[in-house]
Amino acid sequence: MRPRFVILLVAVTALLAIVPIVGSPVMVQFGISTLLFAVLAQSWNIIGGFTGYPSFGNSVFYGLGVYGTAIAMAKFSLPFGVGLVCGAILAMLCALLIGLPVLRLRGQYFAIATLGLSVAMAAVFSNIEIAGANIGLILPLTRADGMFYELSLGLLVACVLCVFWISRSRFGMGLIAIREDEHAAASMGVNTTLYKTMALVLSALFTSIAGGIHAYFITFVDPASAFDSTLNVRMVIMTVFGGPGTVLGPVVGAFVLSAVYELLANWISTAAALLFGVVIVVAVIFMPRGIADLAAGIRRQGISYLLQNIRRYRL
Amino acid sequence: MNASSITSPATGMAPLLQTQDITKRFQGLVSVNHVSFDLNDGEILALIGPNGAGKTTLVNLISGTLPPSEGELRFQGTRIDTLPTYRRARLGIARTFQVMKPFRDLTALDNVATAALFGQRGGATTRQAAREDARKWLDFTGLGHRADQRADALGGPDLKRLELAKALAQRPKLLLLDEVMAGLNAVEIDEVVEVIKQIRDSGVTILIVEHVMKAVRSLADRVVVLHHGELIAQGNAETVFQDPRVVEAYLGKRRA
Amino acid sequence: MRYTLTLLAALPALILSAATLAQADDDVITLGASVQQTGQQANTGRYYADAYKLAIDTINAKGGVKVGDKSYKLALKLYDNQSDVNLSVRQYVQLITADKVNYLLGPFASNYALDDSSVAEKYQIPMVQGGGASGQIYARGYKYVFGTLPPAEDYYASTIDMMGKLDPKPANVALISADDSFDVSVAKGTREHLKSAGLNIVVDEKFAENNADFASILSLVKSKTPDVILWSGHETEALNFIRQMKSLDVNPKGFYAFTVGVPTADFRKALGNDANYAFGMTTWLPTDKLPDQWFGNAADFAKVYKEKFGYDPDYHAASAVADVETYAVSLAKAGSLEPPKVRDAIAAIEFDSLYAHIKYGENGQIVLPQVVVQIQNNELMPVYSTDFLNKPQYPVPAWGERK
Amino acid sequence: MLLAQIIVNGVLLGGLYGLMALGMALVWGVLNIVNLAHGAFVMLGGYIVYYLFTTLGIDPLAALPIAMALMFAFGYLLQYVVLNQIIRSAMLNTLLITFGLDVVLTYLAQLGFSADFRTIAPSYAGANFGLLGITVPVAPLAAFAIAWLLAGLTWLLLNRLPLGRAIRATAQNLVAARLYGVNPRRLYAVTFGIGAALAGASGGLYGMISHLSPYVGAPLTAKAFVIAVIGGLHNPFAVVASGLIIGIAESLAALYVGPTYANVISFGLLVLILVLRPSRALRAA
Repeated sequence: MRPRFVILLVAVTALLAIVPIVGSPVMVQFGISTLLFAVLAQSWNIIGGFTGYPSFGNSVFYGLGVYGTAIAMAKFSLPFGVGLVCGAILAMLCALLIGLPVLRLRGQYFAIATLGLSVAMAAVFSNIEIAGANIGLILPLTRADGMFYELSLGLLVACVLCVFWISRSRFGMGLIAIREDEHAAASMGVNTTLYKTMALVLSALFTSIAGGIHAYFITFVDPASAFDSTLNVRMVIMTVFGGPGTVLGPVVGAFVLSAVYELLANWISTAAALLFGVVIVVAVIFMPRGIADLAAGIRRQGISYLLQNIRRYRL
Repeated sequence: MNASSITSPATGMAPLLQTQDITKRFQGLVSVNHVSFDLNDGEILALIGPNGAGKTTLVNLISGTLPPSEGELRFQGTRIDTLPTYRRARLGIARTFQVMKPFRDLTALDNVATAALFGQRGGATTRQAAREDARKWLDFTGLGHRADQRADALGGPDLKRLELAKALAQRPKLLLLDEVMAGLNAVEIDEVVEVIKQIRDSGVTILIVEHVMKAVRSLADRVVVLHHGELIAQGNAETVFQDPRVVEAYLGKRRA
Repeated sequence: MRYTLTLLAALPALILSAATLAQADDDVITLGASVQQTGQQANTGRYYADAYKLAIDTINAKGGVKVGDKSYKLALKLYDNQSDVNLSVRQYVQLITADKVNYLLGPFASNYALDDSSVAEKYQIPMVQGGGASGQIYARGYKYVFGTLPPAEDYYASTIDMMGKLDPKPANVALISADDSFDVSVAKGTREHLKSAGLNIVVDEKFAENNADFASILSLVKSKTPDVILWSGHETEALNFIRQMKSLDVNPKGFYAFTVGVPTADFRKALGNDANYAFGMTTWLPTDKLPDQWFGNAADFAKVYKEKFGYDPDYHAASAVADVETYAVSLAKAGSLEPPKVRDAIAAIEFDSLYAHIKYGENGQIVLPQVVVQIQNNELMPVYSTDFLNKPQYPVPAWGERK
Repeated sequence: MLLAQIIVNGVLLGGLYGLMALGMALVWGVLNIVNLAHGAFVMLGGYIVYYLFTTLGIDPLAALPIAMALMFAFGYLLQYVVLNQIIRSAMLNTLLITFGLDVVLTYLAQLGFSADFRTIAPSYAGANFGLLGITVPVAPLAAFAIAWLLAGLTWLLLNRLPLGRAIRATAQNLVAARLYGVNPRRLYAVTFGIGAALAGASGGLYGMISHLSPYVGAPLTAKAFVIAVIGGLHNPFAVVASGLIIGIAESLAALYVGPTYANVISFGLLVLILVLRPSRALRAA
């Protein structure tokens, strides 16, 4: 990686870090949600983008992070940090347990099996007493949005560094090999079962911490919002939009889509959903490999890149 | 009819790979039927037979892509038939695939570098070192000039070379080559034959599945013939090609 | 190429900072709200959007609000949260910090109110909301949150009270509720009310939210032959429940009642004649017995509302008007625009509105009796509050015996 | 008796589920598109029947073929103009674009039809008859019969007509499809159109049994998805049959385990089948 680029990234991070000091509360608010979305997309990228397993079970890890934190804080009056750890452990254990059977499935079948698990988990949590059943749990109100923002930013930085490491490491090459061809990867010496499970566990770790931060930030959790499978759909969309299997693609995807959604929602209000849908459709047609590839393609061949994409993927 | 285990007549050493009564059934269909043979250290063994004889299945059984229904596999004297695929690769068994399996999204260089990072124990540990290894193997297989192209931009012959380079980058003790010459022209075949000889000379034992008889004759120390999943003949190339059962297997095939 | 990426990443932040320029007008008091104008909850969300607008226009037309000796006009800053809870939270922060609205009105539904009221409390800006009834909203000791829907736990109190005076007196009850926060609270409270009234619960089932199939529950109910079905959930589910009651020929001996749907015109229209005989509840009816300083009375309000928006208001709309009027009344009382003073004024006020007699309890929530209503010959009839208001059609005839 | 009633409920409900999944399975199996807008198609079909019934007074059952024809045209155009442009890119992209379409269609439906709830209520919608002490509702029974009828027609189309053979060949291999002398773009559009038409038919029936609003689509997509996986993607009868399995399982679960677990049961069943039959799962890889 070129040093100038590293400096630029550090500068951007520093700029992001001072938002709570110089920016408006609305920006902080928007920032928290966007940074957490970026974490979710980036975590999904580990299992979905690098390993090629389109997980719809990441909303389970998110929900476990939410509930792990909420139960620890609301029921046992433990501090926030301990809550986060509880949530993360819960989610990683779950990834380990469901990973072993479910990671034997490929493609769409893996997707649907994990979707099934997320539905089941929501039902389980809406029936257990310690999770407040359906009434939900209430967390203490904190006036510290700056802290939530910096935590989210810190988590995102950690997550991006982790993915950067993956992209450069033997582990990451193994994951990519699994994505490209699992049989070839195994016959080449990649311990596919271990690698896949590790990828899912890592993905669960970051996803659940994001969930925990959001739980404390929003102060109220119930099963419907914690195990929301449309959240998982958004993780996928942001990642695919930005460029799956790249280091910065999912982050950029999350930033751009969140900004588009937010601006549309606040400027043109009720027609926002329509335009959001149109943006996605147009994006898939003109940049099917994500923003990351779009940037490279435009630089390489200018505007004809867009048309070339259509020629390449149409029937 | 099934030859039992034979120790190497050439060297007298323990064989590198022993297959013993190895059998594979698919829902009642027997694809490989009680096959036993040895593969000696440093030799090239050709596995031939008509289409559907079970050659690729046998390669899959040795590499671990499929589990055997019956029988034993020994590599350097230890049982490997219960080991998962990746453990066998770590012990030093590498293979190419007849239906090629390149990593399409990666460059040729990264394809081979990934193999260099894994493969037999004790290889490259950093991506940098792996890429250096990979460049060496790409040059060796004549693909050096296309190192930075994505695999999905390569044509058939180049993909064959890529498969070979990936297998070599794993620094194998035993190399399983599944029809690496299919679809190549005469000049390209001669090139590959030369490359394989060089590999053998560097001390790698090779099992080669091949339809190109010219190549088999010039390469194989010994030949094993499969027909309908059964081992019908083995020995040096000239003897085997004159075996009436082998002739019948091929001619019968042709008549049908 | 990567530089472009980073620029793209920084862009939204720049745009947002430009978009958040504050504006404040001297003699205008702005109320802010984010409600569901599109998405899943849009069907009920529209009552709030429309009623807020109508109430503010009407108050302005009558001279606005006098605070101290200065007159102010009211204004509304309204966002569509697209039925997305997290977006609604951000929009409330935006309302407070960027749009600098003076005070807040609420969204629809308990789960939205739960999250959004935390924003109000965080910034210590009063929020009067008429869309969330769950007791959870008021169980947190918040100082700045007030509500005009009565507690979920007591929704069936008046219905159960009425059951004691019916002839023949029902004895066995089937209780069916959705599994979300609000309906679970309703079921919990109802169970206690039934117990103290000495009634038997023969079926007690919970169904999953957004469920469309009640065949199993209905078959079970049919086999237990209860006298009464008390049902709690959402409008679409109530609609499916009634349609499937008919097609499976389920006939409780006494009657069946719903927490939602029955007072809503859209609901009655969708069901047609099948809506008849269903019991329901409302905190509000458009009668001329509810006088109002700005609209005259509730009946007049309903007329104006229908003319303006093309559909009949129900208690959601009336409750939303009461929220706006709460500000109009308390601002005059407070004599100041300072949020803490206004907050104290809201806690202390008592006035008559087209919705009800408004007085907030210690925890911020209003206490109101539910009026039991029944659809009789396609008309909504009030039946019972503390005593019978009209004669109920009781017992309800079986599906096969209706004309 | 209760048990028998519950099973009848489940069977009738399952027929409609199966019909919903039929179109999704066809499109998925042939075009490799997991259509997240499938539920929105069901919703649109429902509204078409609703308006034909309420404004023109056409009996809902008679309106079904009209709705199917309109939905076919809609699906054909959508595939021809939009989806054919990206059909060869990664599977996730088709997921993404159909998600976008779902958002757009749902929004347009709210604009055009308002968020009001609608029901398709002909005189026979709530009718029922008793049979051996079991109450059999008429509308779900009709839906059940129509589901099998359409499954049969789909089967005939795929297995007995040249067009169907071309469609099946396309599912295997695009090059083979060209041998049938059919333009693959049109063939894809026709297949997607048939999928949309089947969705439209199930929408009309759904409106008769349940209700319509612009937002009914998403949960129906999920349901159809599950059933398509369980039934496999290649045999219409197996799809409808797996609808029945889900219908019965959910009905029994609602009674004996608790209605909140109905979804857990259907998805649990799905995961179980997937994990126990990995061969099928691997084939799709």
